[in-house]
Amino acid sequence: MRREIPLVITFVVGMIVLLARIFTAADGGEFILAKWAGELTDWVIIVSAFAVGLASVNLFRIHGDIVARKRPGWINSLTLLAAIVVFAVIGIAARFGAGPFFSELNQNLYDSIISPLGAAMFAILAFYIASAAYRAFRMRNLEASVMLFAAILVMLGRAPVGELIWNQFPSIANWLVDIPNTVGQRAIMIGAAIGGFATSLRILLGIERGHLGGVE
Amino acid sequence: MDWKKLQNIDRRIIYILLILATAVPMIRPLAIPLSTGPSVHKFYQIMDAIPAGEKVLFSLDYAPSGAPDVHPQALAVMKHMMNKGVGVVFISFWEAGPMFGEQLIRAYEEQGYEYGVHFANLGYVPGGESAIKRFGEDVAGQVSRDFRNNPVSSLPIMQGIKDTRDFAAVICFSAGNPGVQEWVRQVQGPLGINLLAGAVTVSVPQYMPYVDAGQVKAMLAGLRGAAEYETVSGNPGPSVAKMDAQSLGHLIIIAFIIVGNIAFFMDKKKQ
Amino acid sequence: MNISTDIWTWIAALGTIAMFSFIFKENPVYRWCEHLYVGAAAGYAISVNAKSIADKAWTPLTQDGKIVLLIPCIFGILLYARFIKSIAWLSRWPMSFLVGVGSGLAIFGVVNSQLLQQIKATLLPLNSINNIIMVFGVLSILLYFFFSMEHRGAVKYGASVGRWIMMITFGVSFGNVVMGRISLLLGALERILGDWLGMV
Amino acid sequence: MTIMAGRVTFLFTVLIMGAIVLIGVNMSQAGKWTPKIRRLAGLDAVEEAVGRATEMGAPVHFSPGIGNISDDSAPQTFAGLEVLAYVTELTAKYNTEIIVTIRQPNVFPLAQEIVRQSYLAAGRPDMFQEDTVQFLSSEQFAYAAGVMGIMNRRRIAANLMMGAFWAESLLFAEAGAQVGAIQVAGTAAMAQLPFFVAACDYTLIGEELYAAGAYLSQDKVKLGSIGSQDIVKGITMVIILVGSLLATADITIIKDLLSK
Repeated sequence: MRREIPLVITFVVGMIVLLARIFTAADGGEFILAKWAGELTDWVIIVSAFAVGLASVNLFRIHGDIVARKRPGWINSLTLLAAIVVFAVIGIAARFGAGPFFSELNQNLYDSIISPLGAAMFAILAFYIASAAYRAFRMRNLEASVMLFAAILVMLGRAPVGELIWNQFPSIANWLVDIPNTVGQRAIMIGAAIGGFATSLRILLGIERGHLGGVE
Repeated sequence: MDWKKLQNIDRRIIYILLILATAVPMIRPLAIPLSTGPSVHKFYQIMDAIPAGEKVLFSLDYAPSGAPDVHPQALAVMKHMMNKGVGVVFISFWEAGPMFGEQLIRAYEEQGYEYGVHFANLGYVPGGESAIKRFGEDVAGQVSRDFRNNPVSSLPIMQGIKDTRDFAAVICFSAGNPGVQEWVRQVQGPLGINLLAGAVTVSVPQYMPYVDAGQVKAMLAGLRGAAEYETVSGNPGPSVAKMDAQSLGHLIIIAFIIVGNIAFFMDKKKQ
Repeated sequence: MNISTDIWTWIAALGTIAMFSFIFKENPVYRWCEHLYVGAAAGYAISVNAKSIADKAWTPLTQDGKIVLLIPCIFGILLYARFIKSIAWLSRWPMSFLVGVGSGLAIFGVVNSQLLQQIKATLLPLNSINNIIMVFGVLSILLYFFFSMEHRGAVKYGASVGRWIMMITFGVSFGNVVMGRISLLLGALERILGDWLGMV
Repeated sequence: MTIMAGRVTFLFTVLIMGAIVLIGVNMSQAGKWTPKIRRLAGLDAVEEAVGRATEMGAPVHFSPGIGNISDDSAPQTFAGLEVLAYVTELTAKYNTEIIVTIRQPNVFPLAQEIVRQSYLAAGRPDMFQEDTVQFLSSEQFAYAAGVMGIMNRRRIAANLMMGAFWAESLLFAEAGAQVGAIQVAGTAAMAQLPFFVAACDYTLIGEELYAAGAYLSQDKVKLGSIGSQDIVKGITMVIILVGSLLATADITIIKDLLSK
């Protein structure tokens, strides 16, 4: 029982979702499988919502422990825990209609903390793309050199200043993006699709069980 | 010279130079000439041919993370539409979208343009692809109150709008999914709307097939697309200034690659 | 210069600078902001998900009598069974549910849009240099991905051509996104130089 | 009930590929066919990385990516978790700490269970701690900020990233390089491969990620599956070659079949 039921659940819901994308009602009306598949995707949202609570328990345990034992950096952990509580309470108040004060505060907190900190982390990529290029693009061997020249040609073709140097850079860059780039993307995608299919199939059919953490 | 050391140059020097190379031209633009591509010209011509008094729909499908690449496009097209007297309606299928709609409106409200007449923000509709489909077929049926909580039926700009075919053009400013692909699949295909796209740079190759097939009439590509649009419409603005920063940023990175390789070869020769 | 007087703008600008400081050196200010950010995002996620449980499960269950929604709610609660040793095994039910939906969706997604569409797009008439590069390029890379045979002889030659083409692809993609990434930096600089300091 | 327009080929493709994979797996399990996997430098590097972490007395960081288990990115996440099981046993053997960071709440219980079981299998259940598997944040860049902080403060010696990644790929790879960690990455996310290739010591490209579990565990089911995948690839190559030759002669029969 303990082993079989999870495998049956996986198989049944997986097949419903898959078959709903292949078959349809003969008369063009509403199709029962499509309805169930839609229902199941809603269920995923619900179950995932519960999982957020579970994962948050982990945050509370790890950082609660640090605060309780006054380990180094406990002030940071305390900040983290306080932020969870404050954002959760204000967010819930705002979302469940506690009035415009909470809605506005929630929006301001999002706009001035979560959103700019996220944008700043994302923007760090500009620095890292520069240092990665500096470190990695050395003509160590043929492969590395090919990669380096392709990257430089495309950069010169994209920046307005490239055109000032030589007006053919943009068309070279376009060709590189359209042809060799597409070739690589396509082939890697085909290979990965075959691998992804086999992995999903083994799980769907219960041949692979490791993802459930082994068998007790 | 110590070539080894130059090969492993402190990366912080790269970072500081990159900040300088991008911040300085933002404060003092250099006006490096910018050529404009056929795709942007086509985009401009389509938008410019829309007569005053008509309305267009902006689907603002991006979040703060992708905004630096896409929002400037919306700004540039918005300016063009306001100058022409074409009404703009905003909708979003991303939670953060309506905030950008408000940002676009703010400057014009200060100049005396009127909410509900020249523009309206219909807010966010959850539900991704299926929401886009339903909204495409029945605008008023999906959104009864706008982002500012006015009944949509009370807005003068929304009079006579039943489905998305009633807009002279629909422009999806998109940083991913749901976005251009969903608009093509669910609305452009079935209804044949006049669909244009503003895309983040990374998505451009992915959307090219739709442009080739004519499902997307024209596309702006990233920040450069915005800068070209500003140039074509004769109002060089913030995006054009940013292109100077782009040029210097690219040059700095290329210069570092070259320096790194010189150091690499000189070091090898010495050994 | 025209420095902002809005407190939220100040918070956003100082937060941006704190995050940027990481690239120079991990430091106490970054560490504090990192913890604040992780906590804030977690709290925000809790509120968003509480709302979706209310909208997607509770309201339809209690108001429209949609009893079937009890199943996902029970699944959701079973996730917590792992904290009680004797019934911990029950927490595998919701996991196998999620995994089932995922593998069903993935089979459709990868086979339809990645495999079939990409194969179809590669069936080109061999009448131009570009098309020939396209077809034989794809074939040589696929050759590289053969795992169950050693790369020897003609296979080795074909597979190494495949590797070179992949390297060009990576170089091109790398160069192609530099502009997008610098745009992000410009967006953050605008927040500091423009919104906050009023210099732009 | 009828087949949707344009899905006939899809149905037959799934049936044929499914049959090939199942036959391969069965033959391999029965010992009739044992495909051997060629050497993959990136995977040999995994053991090297764990070994170096042991020498330096510093922890190993592992991320199964930021994809979910209930959408299109699921197969990559599963492949990453397969590698996690192997790496955990390896760290148990070497008595080295592993830190697993998680972005998806759904993936968190799975990863925790896998690590717990792997420690058990290696006879070291005592090594499992509450903070071995850490959920950080479901917000992409908050997760990234947390991971970068951990890599720096814990001075990790090895950084293993296997699964579906988005823009944070380069953030991790550069932050890892900054602390001098050996880095092995694997992903089928096309857009991120260039950054891993440029910034990591070894990168598993696309399908190599799916071969990783089989290569590391030498499990018969997985090996049979890899062998079958090669057969499917061979058939694909023939279809592409014949299809293009026919297209050159203006015969579009294969292309039309694929559109059915």
